[in-house]
Amino acid sequence: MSAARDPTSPAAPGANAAGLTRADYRGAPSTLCPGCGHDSITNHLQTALFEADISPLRAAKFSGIGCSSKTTNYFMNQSHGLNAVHGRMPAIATGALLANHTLLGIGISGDGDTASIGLGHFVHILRRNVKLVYIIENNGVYGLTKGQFSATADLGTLSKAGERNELPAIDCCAVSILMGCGFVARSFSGDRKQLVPLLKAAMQHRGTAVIDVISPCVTFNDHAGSTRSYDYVKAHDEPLHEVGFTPGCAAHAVADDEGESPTEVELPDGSVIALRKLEREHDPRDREAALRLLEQARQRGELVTGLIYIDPASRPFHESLRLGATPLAMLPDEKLRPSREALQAIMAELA
Amino acid sequence: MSAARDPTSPAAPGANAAGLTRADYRGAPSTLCPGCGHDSITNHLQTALFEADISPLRAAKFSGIGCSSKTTNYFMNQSHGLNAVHGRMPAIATGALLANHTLLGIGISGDGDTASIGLGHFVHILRRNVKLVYIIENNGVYGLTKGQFSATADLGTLSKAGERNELPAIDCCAVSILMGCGFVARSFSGDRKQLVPLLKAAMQHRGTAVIDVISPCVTFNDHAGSTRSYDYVKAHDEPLHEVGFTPGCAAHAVADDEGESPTEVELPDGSVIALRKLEREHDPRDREAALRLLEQARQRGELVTGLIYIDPASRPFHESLRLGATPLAMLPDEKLRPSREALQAIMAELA
Amino acid sequence: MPVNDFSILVATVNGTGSQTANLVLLRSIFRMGVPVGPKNVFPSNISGLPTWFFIRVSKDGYVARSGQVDLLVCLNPQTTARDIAALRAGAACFFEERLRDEIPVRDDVTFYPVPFTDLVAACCPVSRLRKLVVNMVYVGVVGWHIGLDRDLVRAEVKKAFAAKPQALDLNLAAVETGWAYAASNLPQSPELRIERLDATRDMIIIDGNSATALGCLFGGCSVLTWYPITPSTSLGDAFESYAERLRVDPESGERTVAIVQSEDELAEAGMAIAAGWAGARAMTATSGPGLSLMSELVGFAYYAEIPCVFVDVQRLGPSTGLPTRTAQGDLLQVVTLSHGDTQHVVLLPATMEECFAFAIRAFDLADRLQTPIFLLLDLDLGMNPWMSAQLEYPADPIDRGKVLTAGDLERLGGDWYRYADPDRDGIPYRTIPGTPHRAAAYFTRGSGHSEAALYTEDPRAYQKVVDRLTRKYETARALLPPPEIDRAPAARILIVAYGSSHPAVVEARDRLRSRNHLECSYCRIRALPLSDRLADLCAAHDVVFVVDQNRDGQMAQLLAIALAPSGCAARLRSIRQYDGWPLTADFVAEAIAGAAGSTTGRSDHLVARNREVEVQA
Amino acid sequence: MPVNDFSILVATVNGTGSQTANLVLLRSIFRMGVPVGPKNVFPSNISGLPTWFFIRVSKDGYVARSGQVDLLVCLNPQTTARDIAALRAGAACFFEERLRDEIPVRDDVTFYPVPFTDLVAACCPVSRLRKLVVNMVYVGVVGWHIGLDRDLVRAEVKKAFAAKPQALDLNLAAVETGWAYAASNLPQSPELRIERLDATRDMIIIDGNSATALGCLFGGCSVLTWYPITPSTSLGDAFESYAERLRVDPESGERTVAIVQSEDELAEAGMAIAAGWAGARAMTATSGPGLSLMSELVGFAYYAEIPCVFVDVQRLGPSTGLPTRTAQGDLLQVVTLSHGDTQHVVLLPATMEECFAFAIRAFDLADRLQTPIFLLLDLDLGMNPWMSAQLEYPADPIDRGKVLTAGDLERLGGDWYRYADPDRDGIPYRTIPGTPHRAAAYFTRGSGHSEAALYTEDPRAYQKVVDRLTRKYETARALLPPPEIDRAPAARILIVAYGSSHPAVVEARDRLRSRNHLECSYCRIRALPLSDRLADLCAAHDVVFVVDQNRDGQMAQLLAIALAPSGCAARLRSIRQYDGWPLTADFVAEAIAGAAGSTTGRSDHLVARNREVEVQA
Ligand SMILES: Cc1ncc(C[n+]2csc(CCOP(=O)(O)OP(=O)(O)O)c2C)c(N)n1
Ligand SMILES: Cc1ncc(C[n+]2csc(CCOP(=O)(O)OP(=O)(O)O)c2C)c(N)n1
Ligand code: SF4
Ligand code: SF4
Ligand SMILES: [Mg+2]
Ligand SMILES: [Mg+2]
Repeated sequence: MSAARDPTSPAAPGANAAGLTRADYRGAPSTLCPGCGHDSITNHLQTALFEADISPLRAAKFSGIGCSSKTTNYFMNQSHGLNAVHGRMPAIATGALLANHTLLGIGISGDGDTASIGLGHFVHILRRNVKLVYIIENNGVYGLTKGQFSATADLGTLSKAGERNELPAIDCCAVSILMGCGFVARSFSGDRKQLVPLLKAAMQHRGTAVIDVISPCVTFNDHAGSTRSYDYVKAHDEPLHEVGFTPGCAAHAVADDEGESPTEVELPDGSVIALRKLEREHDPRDREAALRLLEQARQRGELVTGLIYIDPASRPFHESLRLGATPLAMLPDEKLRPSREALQAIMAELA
Repeated sequence: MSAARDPTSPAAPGANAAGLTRADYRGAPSTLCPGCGHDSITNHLQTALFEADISPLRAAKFSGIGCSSKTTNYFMNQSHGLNAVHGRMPAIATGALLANHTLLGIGISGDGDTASIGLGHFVHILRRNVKLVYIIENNGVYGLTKGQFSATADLGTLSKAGERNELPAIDCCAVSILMGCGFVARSFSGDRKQLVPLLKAAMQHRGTAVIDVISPCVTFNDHAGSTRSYDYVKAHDEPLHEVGFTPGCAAHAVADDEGESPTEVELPDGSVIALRKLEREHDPRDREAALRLLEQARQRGELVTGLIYIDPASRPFHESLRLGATPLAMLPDEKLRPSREALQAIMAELA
Repeated sequence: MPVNDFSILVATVNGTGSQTANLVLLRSIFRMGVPVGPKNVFPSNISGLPTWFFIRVSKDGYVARSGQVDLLVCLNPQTTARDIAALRAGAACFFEERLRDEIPVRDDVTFYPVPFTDLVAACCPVSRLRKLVVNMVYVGVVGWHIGLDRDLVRAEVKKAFAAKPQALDLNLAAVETGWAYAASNLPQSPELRIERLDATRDMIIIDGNSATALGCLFGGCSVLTWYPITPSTSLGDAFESYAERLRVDPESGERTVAIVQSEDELAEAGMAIAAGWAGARAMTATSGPGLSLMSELVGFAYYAEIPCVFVDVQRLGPSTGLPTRTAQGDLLQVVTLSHGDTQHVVLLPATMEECFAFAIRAFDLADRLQTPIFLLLDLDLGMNPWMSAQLEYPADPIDRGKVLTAGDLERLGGDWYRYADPDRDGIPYRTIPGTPHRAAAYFTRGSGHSEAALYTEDPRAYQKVVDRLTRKYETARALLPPPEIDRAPAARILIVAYGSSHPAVVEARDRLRSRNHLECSYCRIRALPLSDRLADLCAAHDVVFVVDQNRDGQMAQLLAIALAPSGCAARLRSIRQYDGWPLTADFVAEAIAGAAGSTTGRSDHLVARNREVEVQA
Repeated sequence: MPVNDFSILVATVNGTGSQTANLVLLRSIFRMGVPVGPKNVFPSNISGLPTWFFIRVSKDGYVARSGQVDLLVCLNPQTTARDIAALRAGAACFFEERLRDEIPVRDDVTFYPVPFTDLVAACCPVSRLRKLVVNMVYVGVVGWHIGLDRDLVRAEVKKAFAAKPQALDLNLAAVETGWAYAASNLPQSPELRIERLDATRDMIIIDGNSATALGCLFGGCSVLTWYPITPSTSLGDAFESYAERLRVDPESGERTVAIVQSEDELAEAGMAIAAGWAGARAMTATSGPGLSLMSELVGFAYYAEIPCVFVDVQRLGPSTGLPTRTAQGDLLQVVTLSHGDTQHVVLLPATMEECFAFAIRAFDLADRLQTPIFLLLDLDLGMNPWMSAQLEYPADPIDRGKVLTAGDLERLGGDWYRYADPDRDGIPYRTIPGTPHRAAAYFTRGSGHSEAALYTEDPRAYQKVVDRLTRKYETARALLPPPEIDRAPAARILIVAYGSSHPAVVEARDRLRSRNHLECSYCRIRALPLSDRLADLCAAHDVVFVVDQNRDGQMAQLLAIALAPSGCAARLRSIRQYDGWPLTADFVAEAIAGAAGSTTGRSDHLVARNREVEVQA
């Protein structure tokens, strides 16, 4: 359907290992407001996909409804995309990846989509541990319906019209950890350096990988008094570490000449996430510590970003279900329909 | 409609301060299986309501669908009951208590009702902090549909047919704390001594008071290999403290002659919850500690019971909404319909 | 002579704040006593996509979309070509002078280049604001061109910025700049002129969502639950801001209404229903997708007999569809919403007065009938500004229906059944939780229950209650606003329509009469279940054209069911428009003239034309 | 002569394990070659409420509920009085001897006291198990009384306990104890006798949920998502256990099917739809409340054109209703499920063979039509055991519909439009995610889209797609199982029915013919949209009785819409049974005989009797 460059043709200059250029990861032009944080995330995601040598033909994109959810249309238009209804992205992604667990699934949702109407599905995909990169584009408001507070809006933050939010925020990272998610990160749409390696690492994770990306809404939530404005987020962002990601086992991403050696987390495929500590000590493999970190950050009004929790050993849903190597969607008819004899045997029992 | 004793008639022998006897707190006969944990909870609840001198005419009962949800019919049949659809109890309770925040709201739900289909509403009632006693009758299965695992079933627990549960459990207490709930307790249907005072304290709490009561399903989840059988629960129950509850400020519930003096939590109305420590130190006013307690219990496979977290200062939803003393449902017509002049003024502006 | 009879189109990009300017233009014409019919057609994003604002000026008071444009303010390069191509021959087009090269040539259109960019730069020093302020420049240009009263325009600008005084001067200056430029450089229109009339005296301009919100507040609504969704969001917004004014005790700050933004539509419906159960006058507002999500709970409210008002502001399409386009596509869904046997009461307002009055009535009906009441608007009705007579203060007091108080219960000796039918009208009595009487309580459930509100699986006890619900639905039929019927003498044709189709039908009837010499009777349906009077009315005509703004002829289907026993269902012809744009008189008139023209006198030979086809399942 | 022609009722309390005993009794009769029509009527809790198991024995092969009881096993004190009162004069009643004083006196019934408690104590040493084992005692008593073949009964007990060998001896002993007691103490029935026939050769006994589950598995289903809900839960259970046998690689243990218990019905629908989108043969099974919750997502699947199979096993009532009672109340809801304009394809099986074959067909239709396919069962069909011919292996290969592979795309030069209509049948082409071709991808959305699957707000581009959907629905009409029509020569009456009403209608026709000398044609509808052939068929009869197991005559309403153009909608009469009990031939025959008796020859004078009334909206 698309007239995009044939990825099987000889590699263009600047091509990655998949034979594609950065431009091959583009999608339709964005219709979001100029300056919207979501567009930056799209951009970083394209970079990460390109750098990770992802084949668009083996990826699928999922989203709900919202400005954020529109963005699956704005990258990798050689991938199938399923932009469903409001709040059901996790269910949709689960279903599609049941049918084909060999696809790289990328799910994009908003804070309204995930933490209000979709909260139940969000929690349950985490329990199931479906292999999916789950990106929450978190602006604290419902952008597409014009700026109402979402459930991740901080207690006491002010709306554009000056109203105070009277309800406590849902911390999607804390929820994720509690629900047994094995890859939980928080980042900021403006932090390319941190977000790109996190995205690449998330793609290698064997289960659901949640990245809660603070992504300011310039139209409805970028004013003084908001805790999701660019200014506020920049002022309160407390990165935990510098993140490096090395696919396979080649080299370390964070240069070695910076003194103290980084914490390294090895993924089952041999990839390594290297975390060079900044201000504070945090071992993302310690679940109790991760929950404590978030609770303390909440009390202090800080926004800690980085890889908060990781359990590389987590078992993906398709393994719990004992699906074989061939995706269900690709099974030949003879595997789908049992034999005539099998039916006869059952009939004999029922006679 | 009911022919029950008139509570305004002279007090019967054994009557409480509301002039009612224990029998006045009964409901329709139970249709649950003999030995079901839910029936014990109903029983303890009747005791607590009686001892707390609750007027049934000023209470309302809410539930979803399930064996557990049926139990609102089995106590206090002089109270209105709203037994709605599956999973929506929190929303239903919120709506009714918006209309009349002076009612004592008692919500009863199952683990399927709350942690599967109703999870979103559960989380959001906690954020809103609607004044409601929220009892989860937690048996780890869907009783009424014949024993499927619920989302609170422990990882690795076995079904009656011997299947293993492959998904991690949702800890409703941990979720409650995370969502800002100001009264979070866990108990066991068989522990009258602990559950009755917890229920009485919950009725005095100003916001949502969650009590997650482990309540074995004798028909589908009381076998060896289940972590919700009577035997298993009794063996793994780790009560945090002895709980005493004193309404108003009269006397201490836990006798003083037992040595070490108890931790006392005072509620805004002057009631006191006295907690006499058993094995371990736990201050239920410390949110971080409460989360840690649950996380450690999870790691150890323990079932800690007692008052896990309390924040007596929490502000109920009707106050956030700035509702007046008269319930909305009782407003006279002249408060409901603005004046003719008010309409004229608006018309003039639109002309 | 197009004086006081033409259409203006302002084509811009959304997110540029042109709506305020358009309203100033609109209201200035209106204040000159000339009827206006505005339509705002906008995209489903926040900024950067095409948006069109139509102002129909009609001395005859026709307010349907006209489908013809005589004056274009062409400020959106994305749609310039299309917008100009669609102009009527002889039309005028104002455009940004700098984009001269991109304007397609049309000999039959008068082009007026205007240096908008320069003009706004001159009057607005802050460059960041120019995108917004430029809109007031075209107000000045057009105002001068069509001969508006400059003082009236100024007054409307002041009114628009009453709450933002810091912006007032800037915007006034922009209008003046445009006006001055036009006065010196452009001619006044020879024919597209506004001349003072007296056709809007005592009228107001309001949108249907605001009129409905006001109706709800004057109807005594005390609980509103909602979840944002276009096009119902602005109903919640209007409710909230009017409530702030009408329902807050100025001293204590205490509210007599609770407004809750819920976590989703399931909670929204659940909260509203339970609030109704507990005695509040409760409502919720949503659109199609939300309605679908509410299905299960609506069935609960129906069966448990709980009063609650549901407003559905319809938008186009199945699924997400086109959220910013209009349709009447939820009709079939609403009337039997939820599984099992359910039948709902639906109100179908067509005017601002009806939005207001039916909203009030909805709360009375909900309490009286103890059932969900659906108020069906659509985006056209709800979000467009409409000219209207002033909304009238309700004549009748609030009706809380059959509620037993403690005193009543005492008198009855506590002897009552929640789901019985003592009055033989299908409507039972209820009590409010908290009623201080030992016999007040009953248990409400969505599972099988007897007249005594006890759980039952007994087939007779179960059936007794659901049969009573049928009886109640019959009672409802008689309580609802009757169809508005205008029989033309000797007419063989009957037009049936509802909701926002009304103005197009009114105009189409006049047109059919004057141009095609076709007299048509008109029946405007205002509620479901359908009135008993329809069978006779249809029987008295040879052909019945049913106008639906949906693909499947949903009202035609409901009529087919209702007319089946009468034997005249074969007279039904369905006319349907479902592309999301407000209905035009042209569409209706052409469909009827076309079908009627081909008739040989026997109604069953009428062949559907165009987008109308036979009624089918 | 009631030999091989009578009805047995076992009245017990649920949770006491009587189902196994009842099935042994049932299957023993069946194995003697005598047709059986069992109905299990059970309560909505887990233990302690009344449950009734009816076994109709009918040499003529009538399997509808008979409404008459000739032999009662009376083991539930709660319902004893009612159960005995309902017995036919001349019936036999077995009861617990100890409860003699509580048995109401009836002279026209033969009472057989049996010391069940003592008998079970004698044969079952573990007192905890006696509650269960006592059921096999009545199997022995009744078996002897009606003349069953003792070896056959033994064989059936062995079969029933094949998986629980430890319980076998105990249960065999219980049967023998009952048998021995009866043989020594009670007479054999003079008339309620089973005599060997040859009317069940090559037949099976199965329930509709199992037959459907098998159909799904042989239809190639690879993803089942579900959420427990009566009466569809047992479909999921059957699917799971058959899948364990048919779809697991015995060596690797790998599955060729994914079964997911979802968190709710929204997720259930979302997962199944997305699995269909990604190329699986996907399905879900639910009942009314779940269906309501799925509304929004079903509309999405309709508009985005995603194949998926939805099984709805209907239960009684709006809301929670009576979850363990049967009804056909979701029909109107399903056919236009979701907001906006939607039209769904519905299959209506009436027999076990159709449950199996239509399930297979549903997957082919879903893939072929790229739309949700609804398979409507009801509790009667789904949960009751039914006698049936053996299920036949599908003759046709699996049809995956219009899927473009990488090779196809290469051939097309990548030139294709997801939502176009190259074949003019309304059905577009699709690709499966993961297809290794650069032009394979398209973007799926529930918002407005063009033929090229691009976002659009353009009225024409939008309308083009939804108009094609109408065309596709027409294509579907022709692909569906046609109605099964049996025209009686010269009949003036046509009976229309569907689903589980079938056996009652078959019997009622015979009865009307023999007793009332009324010939009736019969049209059994097997799918929606309705076949084009109905109009002519109805036109060929004076009166059309439509049998619905719902209060509102839902199929009659759909027929009213479909027949409107033909002018014969006035011939429709609605017959409705909606108390939750399976339909009886009596009910149908009496309604028709009553109405036909009062006719003067003109069809419009037929007056509805009893529970049937005129069709109305
Ligand atoms: C069922 C349903 N309810 C409501 C809506 C309206 N709606 C569209 S987007 C949205 C909220 C989006 O907020 P969020 O997920 O935070 O995304 P953002 O626009 O902020 O990126 C809502 C409520 C809808 N489309 N569907
Ligand atoms: C919408 C909907 N889906 C499914 C059901 C079927 N159902 C009834 S109860 C129940 C689960 C109850 O489990 P839980 O809440 O744990 O209660 P328990 O019976 O274990 O006390 C389900 C799935 C229903 N009634 N409604
Ligand atoms: S409204 Fe906010 S979230 Fe939406 S596109 Fe604009 S800036 Fe982004
Ligand atoms: S099935 Fe389980 S939960 Fe339900 S009543 Fe019986 S024991 Fe209790
Ligand atoms: Mg957002
Ligand atoms: Mg449970």
